[in-house]
Amino acid sequence: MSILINKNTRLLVQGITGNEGLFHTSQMVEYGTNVVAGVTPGKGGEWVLGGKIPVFDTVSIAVQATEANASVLFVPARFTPDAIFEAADAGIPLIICITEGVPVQDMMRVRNYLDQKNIRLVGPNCPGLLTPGESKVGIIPGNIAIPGNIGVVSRSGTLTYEVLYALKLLGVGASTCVGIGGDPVNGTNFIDVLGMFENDPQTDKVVLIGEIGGTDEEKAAEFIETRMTKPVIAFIAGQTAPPGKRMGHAGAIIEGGSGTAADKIKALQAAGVKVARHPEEIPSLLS
Amino acid sequence: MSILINKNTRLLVQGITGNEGLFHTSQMVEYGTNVVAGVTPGKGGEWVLGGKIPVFDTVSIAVQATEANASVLFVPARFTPDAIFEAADAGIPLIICITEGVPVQDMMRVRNYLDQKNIRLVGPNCPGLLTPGESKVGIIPGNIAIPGNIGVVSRSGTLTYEVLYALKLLGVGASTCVGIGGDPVNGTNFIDVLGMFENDPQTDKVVLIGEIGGTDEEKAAEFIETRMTKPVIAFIAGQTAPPGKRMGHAGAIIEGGSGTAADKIKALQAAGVKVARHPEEIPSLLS
Amino acid sequence: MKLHEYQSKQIFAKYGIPIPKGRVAVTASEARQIAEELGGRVVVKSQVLVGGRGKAGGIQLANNPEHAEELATKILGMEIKGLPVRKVLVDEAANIDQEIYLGITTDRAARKPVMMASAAGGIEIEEVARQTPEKIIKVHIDPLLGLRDYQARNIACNIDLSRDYWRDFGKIANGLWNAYAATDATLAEINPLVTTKDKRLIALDGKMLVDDNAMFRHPDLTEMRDLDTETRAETDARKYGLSYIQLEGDIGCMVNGAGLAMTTMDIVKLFGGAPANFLDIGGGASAEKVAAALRIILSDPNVKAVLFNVFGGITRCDEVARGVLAALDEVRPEVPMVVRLVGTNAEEGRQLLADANMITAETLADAAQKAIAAAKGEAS
Amino acid sequence: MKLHEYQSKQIFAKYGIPIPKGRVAVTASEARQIAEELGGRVVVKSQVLVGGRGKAGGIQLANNPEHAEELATKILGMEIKGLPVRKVLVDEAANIDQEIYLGITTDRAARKPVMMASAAGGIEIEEVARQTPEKIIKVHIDPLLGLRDYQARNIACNIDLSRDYWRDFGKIANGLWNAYAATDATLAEINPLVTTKDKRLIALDGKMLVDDNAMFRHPDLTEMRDLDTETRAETDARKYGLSYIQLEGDIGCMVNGAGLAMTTMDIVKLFGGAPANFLDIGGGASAEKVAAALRIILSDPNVKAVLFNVFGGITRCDEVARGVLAALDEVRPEVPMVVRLVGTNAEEGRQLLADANMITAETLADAAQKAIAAAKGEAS
Repeated sequence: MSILINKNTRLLVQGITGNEGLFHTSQMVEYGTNVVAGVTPGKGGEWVLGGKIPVFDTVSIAVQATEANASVLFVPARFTPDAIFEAADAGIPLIICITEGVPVQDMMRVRNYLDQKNIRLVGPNCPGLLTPGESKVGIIPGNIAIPGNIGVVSRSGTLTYEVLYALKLLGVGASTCVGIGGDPVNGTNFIDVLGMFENDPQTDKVVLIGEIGGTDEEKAAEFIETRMTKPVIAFIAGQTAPPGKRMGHAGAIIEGGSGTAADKIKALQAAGVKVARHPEEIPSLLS
Repeated sequence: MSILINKNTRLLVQGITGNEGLFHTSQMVEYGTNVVAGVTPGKGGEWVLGGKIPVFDTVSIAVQATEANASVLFVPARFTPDAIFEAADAGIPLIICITEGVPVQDMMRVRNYLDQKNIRLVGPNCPGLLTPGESKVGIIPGNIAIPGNIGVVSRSGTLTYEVLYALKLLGVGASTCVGIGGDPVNGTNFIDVLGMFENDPQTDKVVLIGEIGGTDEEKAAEFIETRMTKPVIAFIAGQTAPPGKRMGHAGAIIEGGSGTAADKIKALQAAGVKVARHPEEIPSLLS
Repeated sequence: MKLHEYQSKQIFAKYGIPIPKGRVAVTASEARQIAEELGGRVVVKSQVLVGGRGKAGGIQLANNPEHAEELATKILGMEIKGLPVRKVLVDEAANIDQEIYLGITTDRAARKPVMMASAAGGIEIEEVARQTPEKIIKVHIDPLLGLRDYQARNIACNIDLSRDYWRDFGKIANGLWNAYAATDATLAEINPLVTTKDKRLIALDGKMLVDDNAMFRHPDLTEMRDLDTETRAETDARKYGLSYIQLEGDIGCMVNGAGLAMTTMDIVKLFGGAPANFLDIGGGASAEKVAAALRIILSDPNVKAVLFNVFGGITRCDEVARGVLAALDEVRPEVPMVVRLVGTNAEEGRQLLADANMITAETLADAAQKAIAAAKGEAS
Repeated sequence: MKLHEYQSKQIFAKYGIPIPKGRVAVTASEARQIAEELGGRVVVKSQVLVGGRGKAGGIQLANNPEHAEELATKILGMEIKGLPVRKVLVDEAANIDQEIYLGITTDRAARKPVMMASAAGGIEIEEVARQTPEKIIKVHIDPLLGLRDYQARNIACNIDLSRDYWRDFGKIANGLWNAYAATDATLAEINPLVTTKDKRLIALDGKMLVDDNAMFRHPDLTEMRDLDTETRAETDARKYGLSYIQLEGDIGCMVNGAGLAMTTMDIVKLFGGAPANFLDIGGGASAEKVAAALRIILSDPNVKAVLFNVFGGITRCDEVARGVLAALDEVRPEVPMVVRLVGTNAEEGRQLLADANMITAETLADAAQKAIAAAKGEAS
């Protein structure tokens, strides 16, 4: 078992013929992910990766032809909202958006629309999903994690890899790793994923990786305290970030004096969560 | 029992200080409807009908002050969408819109929004609701109907009065009469109301009054055949209407050759519905 | 409200849809002048608010300015389905490759706008819709999100449009949506949208219907209304907020509410009579409005009797009665009148009319039968 | 991207929000001339992208043109929180009655825009928010429907605004929503929105933040960027799509990903060091981008060691290594470098750097400790 993706995931890649799309599709295929189709408008009828994967003009046709049940997006930011609407409209229930730089007002409209349709979006500006040994959707390097019983959920990208890698070095594996992305408005937040891990039989413990900005970690703390039985270990990035300075992620802006690392750590500790001082300390807190 | 409104309905009147609003509010109060408040922006603090009903500036304040649980709208067409959004946002679960002349594109946006919020709108361009002996919401004259076991649902206004009056002359009463309005896009359609009557213990038989245009009657026929146990008697207006001519109601345009009275009558008869040749024939078909 | 082809295409152009070069002429010499300006072959198109112009000979191809003048003379002298042609559009002729249909209208059942397209565009599109409905592609548009680029792409794909045209087709579809949304249209249609030998997409013909209820926010559209195509009675009716349609019979009907008005016509027919018109005096009718309605009905020389049928809801019967009396004072009709007033303030209304020598009825059936008898000159 | 007060107010005016008459001056004599044109008392306001201008003396009232020139001279010579004042806005002075706060921003938790208002507007609004949050009215806006009239009315009602102002307030609230939506703002704020003795509502001060990610559809806003207020390093960083913020320490950090970059800073601090900067090279960094990043880091004279920490996901380690080599070729740094490459194509990347005499580390903790030691001049 795992959450969101597994061996039965039939993946569509939107923007498959771009540089990033092609590179990461080859990585996903190499990992064993069942990539059934790609979409690039105007390139329908082509095949990529040495003729292994067909390319379609529209998601609708791709779904009819291949019964894809998840889609990952490597499309430029300005086309991303439309690509998400297209996937949703074609009936794809799980959309993973890797693209960064999507305007926040676009994302508010997208999220508002998807909520009406009951469609799960992960991202944007996220590294995607990895269920080690089964399926990799997105850009998390496959070789840094092994199958196991730890659920990992993170707002960050490369920081997540650090944690997976630190676990692997000690022989600890992950059930599923979910990168939810650091943008101010995104599709899936901590409590969505915590709830899935709580219900997943393969997951015994959860690692949560947060960062400064917003109140998602504070909400997660409340959820953990009231709704979770499985232990959660956390790390919060940005303890040395000067207040009010923008740190590259829109999500890393400290809003009106709240949302500091200290606030988040305090809330999590109050909920019984062990908080690591640095990522490589996480494995020791898991045992 | 009855549907939608009864003695416990606490009614708010939006646009209460206008001519129509005031006139019909006095009629509703006289009938015994529990009108708890009115709203007219800029007139909060006034009282109408000899100091019996307080007027508020906003629906939100009116609901807080009076616990209104239904609202009826007598506001000009151009302000109607906003008034509906305001009522919905203030948590009113039942909105009855009497106003005619609301642009159809406005109504598409309104309906789309209300569907997300699970709020019931009746109308626009409708005469409202009457549960004889209990509550009257809208403009149906109270003295033309008596309490009874016949559910009445109609796309028309004054034609509905004809039917209620014809029933009354023969001593037959109504459980609730629902005027759904004749606009192309409205809040409640035939099958919504038929489903409510099917579940209402007081209602034994149903009278459905349709007219040319659209496919609501055809859908009702299908619903009646597959989902209803109670007998339904119907009348369809517009049998002599020349095809393609506009008859004042946007709903009365014959669309692309379908939606004629003959089509509708055929569909209803195929579903086992007795169809009257004229409104005054309905009572004889009920027995 | 219907817009002329040239008006619809002007609106399309405003939203970035390519249309042929051309202008409207009201005289044949103007048509010639436009043809001279355009050069080459031109199409002379009658501008009347009715379908089937081509079949009626109202759209013709001219080889040169002289020919254009000649054709314009002919077309400006025509009547198409009873409507006189007062304007022609002179457009440059296109070198047509393929004819596509593209339109947006309201899907009542889905409560959403729907964009429809077909590779089999042109004058037979309704035939296509009837016989091979699978050749019409339908895409619903979320009224809050609007048409999305991927939807236009889906359409282009499904009508097998060559990829070379996708970008332009996307702009045109988007332009049509914007035109529809911005004008509160109930229909916005390009038929045909053509591809040309020189690889362009052009909206050759266009049609728009705009929502009468939304005119308050479109003063520019209100000015586009073509009064020439309305009868005097229809213009008068619109002025007073009445719905009036003249028919062939001899019993004038004045009713409040469209449903009851249609029912009144139906029942007149059912009992063997023939209604002279549909007339809905609407809700909240004032005395002035009712008087106007009566004048409009009596302006039809076929009318041999008038049937008033008013069931008072919004409209109070005393108001209606006062309107009738005011109108009687002014119009002094010589045909018999049958009146049926029921509902709010009905007694006051009946009392007001009691002395006016009118035939009264209790039931609808009774009223219809009395009106039919009165029209035949039989005493009631 | 932050907009200046005068830029924000120009945008407000475009959307129908009343602003005081006034113009920007870059010299004191210009300020005098503007004051002469306006007549009466004027306010001379420093235009710097930082809060607390008033408290720093950067906003002052002038009684006449001479006084305005005098004040402008003083203010144009000031630095506020380290930022030199290069422009002043000269506005006519308002006769203030009441000060209101009105703003729109993104509510991340609700995933919707939120309009906030308070009768207690003015410079102490953040204090009001902290101490009496009930005095701040919050109304969420549906991102697809936009601000509705009733919502503006609810706000006017809840801040106890006199009814005389409701109509104008509604227009202003609607204008602010339109300005926010049309410019892809993340913040649009009027503080204070004042009522005047002559019963008008005027936006006296304004602030807007616009979404850097949305600049592709706002070329007009891109032109508004004030390069004067950026350091050279920051401008360079933006040009290459890097996020760079200079800090006080001595260990230059170059990391891919904001989260990992913050973590790298955190761990440097945890082991007793001090980071010299935040620098995120972002995803898919090219050699050129990495070289630029290195140049930027080394332009800070405080830097005594550089810590490269790259975990390859989107960014491939071989690309990063090539960037480092290209930069080394060009910059020839004299400070020691600690490198940690893990992830996609890490081996190729490490091999490329193997001959470049760099300190390598396996774990993050190890890398941080080696960098601290290197900065102290200790051999590793």
